[in-house]
Amino acid sequence: MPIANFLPTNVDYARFLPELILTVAGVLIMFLEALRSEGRRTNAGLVAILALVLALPAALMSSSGPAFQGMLVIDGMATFFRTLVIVVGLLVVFSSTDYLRRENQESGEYYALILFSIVGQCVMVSANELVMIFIGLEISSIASYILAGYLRDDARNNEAALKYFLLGSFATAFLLYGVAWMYGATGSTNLTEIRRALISGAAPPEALIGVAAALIFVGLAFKISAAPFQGWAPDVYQGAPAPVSAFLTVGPKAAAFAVLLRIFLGSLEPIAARWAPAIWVCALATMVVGNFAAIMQSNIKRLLAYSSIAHAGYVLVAVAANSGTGSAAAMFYLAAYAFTNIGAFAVVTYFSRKGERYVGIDDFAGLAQRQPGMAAMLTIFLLSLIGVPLTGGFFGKFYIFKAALDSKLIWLTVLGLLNSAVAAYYYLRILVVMYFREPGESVETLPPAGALLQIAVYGSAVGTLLLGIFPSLILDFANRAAIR
Amino acid sequence: MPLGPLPAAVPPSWYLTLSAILFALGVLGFLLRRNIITVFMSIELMLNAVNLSFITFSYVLKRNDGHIFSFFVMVVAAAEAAVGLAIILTVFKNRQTLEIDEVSSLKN
Amino acid sequence: MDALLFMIFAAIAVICGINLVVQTHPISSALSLVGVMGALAALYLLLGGEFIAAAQLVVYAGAIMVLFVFVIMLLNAGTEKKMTVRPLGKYLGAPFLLLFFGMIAYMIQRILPASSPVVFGAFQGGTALEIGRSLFTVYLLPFEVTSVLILIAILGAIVLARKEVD
Amino acid sequence: MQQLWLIPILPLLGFLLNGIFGKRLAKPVINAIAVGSVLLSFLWVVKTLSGLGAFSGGLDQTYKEHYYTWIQSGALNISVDFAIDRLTAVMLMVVTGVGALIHIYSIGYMSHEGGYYRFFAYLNLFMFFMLILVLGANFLILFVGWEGVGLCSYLLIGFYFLEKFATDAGNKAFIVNRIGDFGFALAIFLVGFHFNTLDFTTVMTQVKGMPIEVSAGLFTAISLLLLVGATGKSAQIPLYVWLPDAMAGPTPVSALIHAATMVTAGVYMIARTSQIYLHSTWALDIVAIVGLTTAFVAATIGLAQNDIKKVFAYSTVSQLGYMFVGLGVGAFSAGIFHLMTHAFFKALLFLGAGSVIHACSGEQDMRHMGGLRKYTPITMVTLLCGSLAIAGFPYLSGAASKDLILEAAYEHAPWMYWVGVFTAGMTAFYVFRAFFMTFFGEYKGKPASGHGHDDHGHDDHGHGEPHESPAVMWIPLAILAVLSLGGGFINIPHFLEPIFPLQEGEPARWLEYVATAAGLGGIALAYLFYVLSPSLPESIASTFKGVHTLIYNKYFVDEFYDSTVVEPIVGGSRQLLWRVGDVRLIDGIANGIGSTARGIGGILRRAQSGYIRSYAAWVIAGTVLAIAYIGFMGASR
Amino acid sequence: MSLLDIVLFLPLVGFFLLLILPKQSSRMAAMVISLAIFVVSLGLLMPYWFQYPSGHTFSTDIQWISYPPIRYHVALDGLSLWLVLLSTLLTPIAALVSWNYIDKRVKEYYAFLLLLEFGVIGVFISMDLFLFYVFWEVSLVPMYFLIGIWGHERRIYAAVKFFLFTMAGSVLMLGAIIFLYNRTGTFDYGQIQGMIQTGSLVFDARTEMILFLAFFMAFAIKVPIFPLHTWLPDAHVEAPTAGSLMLASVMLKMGTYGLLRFCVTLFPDAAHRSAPWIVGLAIVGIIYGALVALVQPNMKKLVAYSSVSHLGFVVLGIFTFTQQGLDGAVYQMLNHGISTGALFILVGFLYERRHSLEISAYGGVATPAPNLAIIFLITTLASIGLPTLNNFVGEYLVLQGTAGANFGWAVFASLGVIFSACYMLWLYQRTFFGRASESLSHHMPDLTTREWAAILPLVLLMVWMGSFAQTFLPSISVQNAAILEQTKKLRTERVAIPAPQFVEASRANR
Repeated sequence: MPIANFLPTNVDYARFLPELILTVAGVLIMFLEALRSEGRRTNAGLVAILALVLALPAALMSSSGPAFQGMLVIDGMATFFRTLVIVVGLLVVFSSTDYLRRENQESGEYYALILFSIVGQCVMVSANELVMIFIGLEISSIASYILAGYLRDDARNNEAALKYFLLGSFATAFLLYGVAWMYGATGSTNLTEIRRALISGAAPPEALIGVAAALIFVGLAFKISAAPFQGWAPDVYQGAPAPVSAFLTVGPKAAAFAVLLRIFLGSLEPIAARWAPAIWVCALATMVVGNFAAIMQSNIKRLLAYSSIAHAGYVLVAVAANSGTGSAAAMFYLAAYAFTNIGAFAVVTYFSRKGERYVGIDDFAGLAQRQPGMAAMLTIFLLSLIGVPLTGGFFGKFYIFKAALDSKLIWLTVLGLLNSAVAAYYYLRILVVMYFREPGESVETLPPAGALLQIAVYGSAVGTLLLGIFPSLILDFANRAAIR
Repeated sequence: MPLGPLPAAVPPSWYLTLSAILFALGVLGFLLRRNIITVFMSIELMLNAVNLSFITFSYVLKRNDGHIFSFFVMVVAAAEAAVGLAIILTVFKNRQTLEIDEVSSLKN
Repeated sequence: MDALLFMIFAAIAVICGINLVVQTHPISSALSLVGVMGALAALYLLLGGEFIAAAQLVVYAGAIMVLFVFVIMLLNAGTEKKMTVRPLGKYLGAPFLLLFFGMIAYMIQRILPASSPVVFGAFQGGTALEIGRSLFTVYLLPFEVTSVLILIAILGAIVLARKEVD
Repeated sequence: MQQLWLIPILPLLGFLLNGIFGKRLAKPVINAIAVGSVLLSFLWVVKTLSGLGAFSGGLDQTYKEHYYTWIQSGALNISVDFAIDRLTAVMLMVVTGVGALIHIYSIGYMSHEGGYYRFFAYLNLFMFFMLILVLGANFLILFVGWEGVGLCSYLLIGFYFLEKFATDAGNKAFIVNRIGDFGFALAIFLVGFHFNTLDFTTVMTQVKGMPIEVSAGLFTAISLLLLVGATGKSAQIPLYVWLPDAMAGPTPVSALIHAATMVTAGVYMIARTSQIYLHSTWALDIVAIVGLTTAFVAATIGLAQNDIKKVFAYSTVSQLGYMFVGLGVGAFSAGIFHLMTHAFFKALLFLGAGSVIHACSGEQDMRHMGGLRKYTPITMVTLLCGSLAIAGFPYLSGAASKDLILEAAYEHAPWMYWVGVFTAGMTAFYVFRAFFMTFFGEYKGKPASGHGHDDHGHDDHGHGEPHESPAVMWIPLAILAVLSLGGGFINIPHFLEPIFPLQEGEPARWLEYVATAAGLGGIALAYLFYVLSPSLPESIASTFKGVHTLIYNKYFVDEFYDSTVVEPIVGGSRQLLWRVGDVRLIDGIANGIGSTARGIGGILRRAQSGYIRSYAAWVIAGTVLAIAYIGFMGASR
Repeated sequence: MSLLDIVLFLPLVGFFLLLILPKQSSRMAAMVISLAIFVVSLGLLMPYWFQYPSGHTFSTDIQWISYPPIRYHVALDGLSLWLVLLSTLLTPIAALVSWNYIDKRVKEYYAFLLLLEFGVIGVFISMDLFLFYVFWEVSLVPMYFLIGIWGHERRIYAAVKFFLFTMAGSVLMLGAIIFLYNRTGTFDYGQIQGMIQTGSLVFDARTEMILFLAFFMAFAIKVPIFPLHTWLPDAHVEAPTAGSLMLASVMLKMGTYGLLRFCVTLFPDAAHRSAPWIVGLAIVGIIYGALVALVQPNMKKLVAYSSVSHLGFVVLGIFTFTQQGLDGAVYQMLNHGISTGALFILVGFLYERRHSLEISAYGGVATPAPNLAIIFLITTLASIGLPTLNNFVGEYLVLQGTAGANFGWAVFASLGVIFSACYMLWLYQRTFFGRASESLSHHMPDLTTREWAAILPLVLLMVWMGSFAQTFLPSISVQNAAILEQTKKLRTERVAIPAPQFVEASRANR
C-alpha cells in the first residue's frame, strides 16, 4: 500500500481540531512566557480561556467518524466527553487565576499544563486504539503530576506530586501489562479489532482476555480512584493546590471513565458475564470506603476527596449496569458532578485563604453570615452532592439507580441508596458549621472574591441547577451518545 | 517448565515467564525499597518487563505492532523519568531526604 | 543455540533484577538495572526486534539510566539505613505478589495456546525499515502526539526544577 | 315546628354574652342575662310542652325536629335533631325549673365572689349542654351534651382555680367521667356499626322488632358498655369517687349539677335506651346490683362524714343508686320519678346547706355548727322539709318514689328490697344527724372564724354571728320545699305509661309500712344520738373502731385506686416507656447506627496510613482479586 | 396555567422576592405575600363549593423531562384541596407568630418559610411520582434550616436528626419509584394506578410487599409511626414556634397523605395484608404517645408526643379500609393541623413571655392572662376531642370505622382518648391554675392584638369544624370512596368482620 493512502486528510485534521487548538495555544503560551519581561503579569490565562472557548465549538461540531487510520473515532461519546473536559478546563482556569495570584505563583506554564492535560484527556476519550489511550492517559497524567506539585516550595504539594507520580506510574505499569496481554490474546490493540476477535469464531481463550481485562481495569480503576486502588486520592487531593484538586477530581476521572466505558461496555461487552460482577463488587467497595471514611474527616479538602471517591463508586454502579442507560447515566452523572465539585472546590479555594491555612471544617464556622453569597453557592453544591432534587447531583443519582434497576441490580441499588443517605451526614456537617455556628476569628479577614473566581463559582452553580431542573439539556445527548 | 535436555529453541512462553518474573521483581522492589529513586527504578523494571511481553507477543503474532507499542512505552518512560526525577528533586529540596516513608505527612 | 542464548541472558536479567531489589545503594541498583536492560536488548534481538533492541540501549540504558545516575550523584543519596518493610507491604503485598505471579505463570503455561519455539531471524517485522513504515503510516498520530508528551516533560522540568523567579 | 332549638340556644346566648362581655358588665345586667335566659327557656319549655299537649294527655309518641346534617360518611348519617317525648318532657321541666331556681339562688350566694360573670357564664353553658343532652334525638347528640355537661362540671368544680384541691377535684371528675365515656363511646360504635344509624327512634323500633333471644350477646355488650358510661356520669360503683370531691365547687353547683341534673343523666340515658336493656335481662340485673351496692355503700360512708356537703354528696350517690335499682328491676318510670323528686329535695338540701354555710361564713364542718335554729329559722324549716322528704316520711315526695322502687325491687327479688329498706333507714339517720348537728345544741363556731377550706371569702362580714340568708336565697328554698313536700303527687309513672308500661297488680301494702318505719326509725335514732345524748356516737365509734375508721375513710377506695391505677401508669410511663423505651431503646438504636458508621470510618481511616508502599500493597491485592474474579472465577459463570 | 399553578409558584416567587427586598421590609413583605397566597388559594374552593367532583380539578399536565418521561402534572382533588388550604392558611399565621420571636437573620427566615410553603403545596398536588419525590425532598431543606438556625440550644442535633431520619426513609422510596417506572414506563400516578386497576400491571406478592414497605418506611418516618417517632420530640422542642407549627400541622400530614394517596392505592393487596400489624403499631403509638406525653416536664415535648398519639388515629383510620375510617383519618389530618398548630402557637406565646418551656416554670397564668387561659383551654378541649370541637368528629369517625373493621382495635384505640384528657388537663392545671408567683405575673401580659389575630382564626375553625363538619366532609368522602374502590379492586381478603346474622333478621322484621 502506497504511503499516500496514509497521509492525513482534512477530515482527519478537522476531527482532531480541538486537540490542535489547545496544543497550539499551549505552545503559544510557552513562547509568551519566554518573551515575558520580569515582573509583568502574564496574560497566559487569557490565552488559555480563548483557546478553550475556541475548542468548545470545535469539539461540539466535529463530524463523527474515524480519524487517522482509526486511531481516533469521533462519536457521540467522544464529543460528549471532549466537550465536558473542555468546559471543565474552562471552569478550572477561571477558578485558578485568583488562587495563583494569591499565592503569587502565577505563570504561564500552569495554564499550558492545564491545556496539555486536557489535550491528553481529549485524546483518551476519542481514542479507538490502546496506543492512543495509553499516550493520552500519560499526557494527562504527567501533566497532572506536575500540576499536583505546582507550588514546589510547599511540602504538601511535593508530597502529593510524588505520591501521585509513583503510584500513578506503578498503576500504569499494570495497565500496560494488561494491554500487552490483550495484544497477545487478540492480536490487536484496536478496540474494534478486539471486539471482532472476541465475537469471531476463533475466539481466544476467555481466561486470557480475562486477565488482560483485569489488568487494564486495575490501571483505569486507579485513575478513577476506585477501591482498593483509592489510596492515593485523599492524600493527593488534600495536598495539591485546591484548583488543581478540583481539576484532578473531575477531568482525568471523566476521561478515565470514558475509556472504561469504551473498553468494557464496548470491546469487552461479549465477556460482560466475567467483568460485570467484579465491577459490582468494586462499585460497592468504593461507595462504602468513600462515604464511611469521609464521616471522620475534619479537613474539607480531604472530605471532598473521599466524597469524590464515593461518587466514583456511584458512577461504577452505572458501569456495572452494563447497558445503554448505564453509560448514559454515567455520562450525565460525570457532567453534573463536574460542575458541582469544581464549584465546591472553588468556594473552598476562596475560603481557605493564602497558603490554604483555613481548610478545617471548623474554620468555616459562621461563614454564612460573613459571606452569604458564597455560602449559599456552597450550599447548592453540597445539596447536589447529597442528591437533593432540583440539583444535577440528584438527577444523576436517580438516573444511575434507574439504570441499575433496569439491569436487575436490586441489591446494589438498595445499598447505593443507603450509602447516599449516609453521605448526607458528612455534607450536612459542613452546612451545620457554616450556618448554625457563630463566626470564629478565621472568617474576620476575608478579602472579596475576585471576578474570575466568582464566574467559576456562579457558573458551576448555574450548571448544577440547570442539570437538576432541565436535565434534558444533557440527558438527551447522553442517551443518544451512549454506547449501545 | 519441561525439564530434561535443553531443546534447540525455547517456546515463547519462556520469554513471557521471564517477563512475568521481572515484572514481579519490579513490584517487589517497589514494595521493599525505601529509597525513592530505587522505587522509581523498580517501576522502570516493570516497564521493561512489559516491553519484553510486547516483543514476544508480536513475535508470536508475526506483527510489529508490539514493537511500536514498546517504542512508545520507552518514550513515555523517558518523559516520566524526566518529570519524576524533577519531582524527586523538589521533594529532596524540601525535606532533605529520599526515605520514602518520611514522605507521609498527608494522612488521616 | 537460541535456547542457550536465551538461558544466558535470561539468567543475567533475573540476577540483575534480583540485585536491583536487594541492593541497598541506589547506584548499584541503577547499574543492575542497566544490566537488565542490556540483557533484554539481547533478547529483543533474538525475537527479531532489531530497532527496539537498539532503542533499548540508546534510550533506556543510554539516556534514562544516565539521567538516574546523574540525579543519584546530584543528591548523593547514601545507602538506606536499614531494610524496613511496612507491615502492610509485608503481610498484604508479598503474599499477594506471589499469588499474582502464580496466576500469570499459570496463564502462560496452561491457558496460552502453545506456539512454535523462538528461532532467531524467523520474524523480520522488527527492522528499522518496517518499524519506520508503520510508525509513519498507521501510527502516525500517536507518533506526533508523543511530541506533546515530550513538551510536557520539558515543561515539567522547567516548572519544578527552575530557580525561584523572585 | 316548635322551635325546640330555642330551648338550649337561649342559655347559650346567655353564656356568650356573659362570657365575652361579662367583665365589663354590671352585676344586675349579668344577673338579668343569666337568670333571664334560663327563665326564658323554662317558659319556652312550658309553651312547647303545652303546645304539644303534654299536659293534656297528648305527646304519646315522639315529636322530632331536624336541623342540619352534622356528619355524613358512607351509610352513616348523623344529623342534629331534637326530639321530645314524655320522658324528655319530665327531664326538661326538672332541668329548666330547678335550674332557674338555682340560678336565682346563686345571685345571692355568689354575690361576694370573684369571677361573678364567669360563674354565671359557666352555669348557662351547663344549662345549654344539659338541654342538648335531654333533647338529643340520637346517641351522638346525647353524647355531645353528655361531654359538655362534664366539661362544665369540670370548670365549676375548679371554679376556685387558685386552690389545688379544687382543680384536682375538677381533673378527677373529668377523667373519671372520661373512663365512663370510654364505655359509652364503645357502645355507640357498636350501635353505629350494627344499625348503621344512631337515631334513637329508629334503633329502638328495630330492637323492639327483634325477638329477645336474638344476639342477646350483642345487646348485653351494648347495655353493659352504656352502663359503664352511666356509672361514670351518675357516680355509681366503681366510678363514684369523683362526686364527693366535686363538692369543692360552689354550693349552687353542687345543687344543680351534682345533685339535681347532671348526675342523673346516666339514669336518663338508661331509661332512654331501655329497649336495648330489655333485650338483655342479665344486663338489667347488673344495673340493679350496681345500684343497690352503691346505695348501700354510699349510705354507710355518709354515716360518718362531718362535712355537711360531703354528707349530702354521699347521700346523692346513694339515692342515685336507688334510681339504678329502679331501672334495674324494670321499673323505669319509678326510677325517673325518683329522679325528679330527688332533684327537688336534694337541690333543696344542698341549697339549704349552702345557706347554712353562708350563714357560718364558709364553715362546712358540722362539728363547728349547731344551734343555728335561733339564727336561721327559714333555712331550718326548709331543710327540715327536705330531710323529711329524703327520709321517706309518708306522703312526701321522697317516700312516694322510693316506695315504688322498693316495691318493684321486691317483685324482682325480695333481698334487694330488704337491703333497700335498710339503706333507707341509714339515709334517714345520717340526714337527720346532719340536721340535728347543724341546728340543735349550742353554736360551736369559733367567733370570727373566717373561712373553711374552700375560701369564697365573705370578707365583708367575717364576724362570728351566723345570720339568715337574703330573700333571693330563701325564696328558691321555699319553692323547692313546697315541691319536695308535694312532688309525690305528680304522677310521673302514669305520665310515662306510653313509654314504660306499668306492671299490673297492687303491691302488698306492708312493703310501704316497713319502708316508712325504717325511715322513721332512722330519724329517731339520729334524735337519740345527736340531741338526747350527744356522747353516744363517740363511744360507739370507739367500740367499733375498725368499722368506723373504715367508713370514715370511705373504705380507702381513693387510696386503692391511686396505688393500683394512677401510680403504676404514671410511674411506668416515666421510667419504662419514656426513659427506657424512647430514650434508651429507640434513640439508642438510632445513635447506635450512627456510631457504628463512625466506627467503620475509623477503621478505614487507619488504612489510609499515608505510606506510598502500603497503598501499593493495596493495589497488588486489588489486582490479584481482579484477576481471580475476571480471569479465573469468571470461567465458572 | 391554572389557578393551582399560581398557588404553587407564588411562594417561590415570594421566596426570590424576599431575597431581593431589603431586610427591614421582609417581615411585612412575607406577611403580605403569604396572605395574598391564602386569598388566592381560596379560589380553589370554587369547584367544590356547590357540588363534589370526584375526579381531578385544576389539572395541569405538561412535559418536564423528555426522557425518562417525567411530567409536571399537578391536580387537585377532595383530598389535597383541604391540605393545600391548610398550608396556605398556616403560613401567614406562622409569619405572624414569628413577628417578634425572630430577631436575627429575619430575611432568610421568612424566605425559608415561603420556600417551605412551596414544597409542601407541591407535595400535596403532584400527580407524578417523580415530581412528588422532588417536592418531598425540597420541603425538607427549608425546615432543616428553620430548625438549625433559629432553634434553641440543641438545635443542631435536632436538625441533623430530622434530616437524616427523613432522608433514610425517602431514599428507599426513590428506589421503589424507579422500580415502578421500570415496570410501567411512566411516573404518572394516574396511569400507574390505572394499570393496577385494569390488571395490566401485576406484582407477585413478595415484590408488591417490598415496594409497599419501601414507600411505607418513608411515610412512616414522616408521620411518624410508633417506633420511628423519636426525631419528632427533638425537632419540635428545638424548632422555633413557626417551625413547630409548620412541622406539626403540615409536614407530618405529608406522611399520612402519602400513605393514603400512594401506599394504599398502589399496593392494595400488600396494604391489606399489612393492615393488622400497621394498625397494631398505630394503636401502640396512640397509647404510647399519650402515656409518654403524660410525664413530660417540657411543654413542647408533651405536645409533640401528643402528636404521635393523634396521628396514630389517622393511620388507624386509613388502615381500617372503611369509609368512616378514611373520612375520619383525613378529617383528623386537618383537625390535628388546626388544634395542635394552635397549641404550639400558644406554647410559643408563653415562651415569649417567660422564656422557658418547662411546665414547672409556670403556674397560675390564668390570673394575669385570662384571655390566654381561655383560648388555651378551648384548644386543649379541642385536642382532647370534646364534642362541638373539631377533633371529636375526626376521632369519632375513625373509631366508628375501626369498630366496623374490628371491634377489638376500637377498644384499645379508645383508651387513647382517656389518656389524652389526662395529660392535657394536667398540663393545663399545672400551667394556668394555682396562684401566680410575683415574677410570673409581672412577665405575663395578656394576649396582644397581633397574637389575637394569629390565634383567633384557628379557634373559630375549631368550633366550625366541630359543629358543621359537612362543610368539609362531602368532598373528602367522595375522594375516599374512590380510594376505597381502588383498594377493593384486587382485594384478596377483607379486614372487616362480617355483619352478624341478626341484622338480616331485623331487616326481615321491617
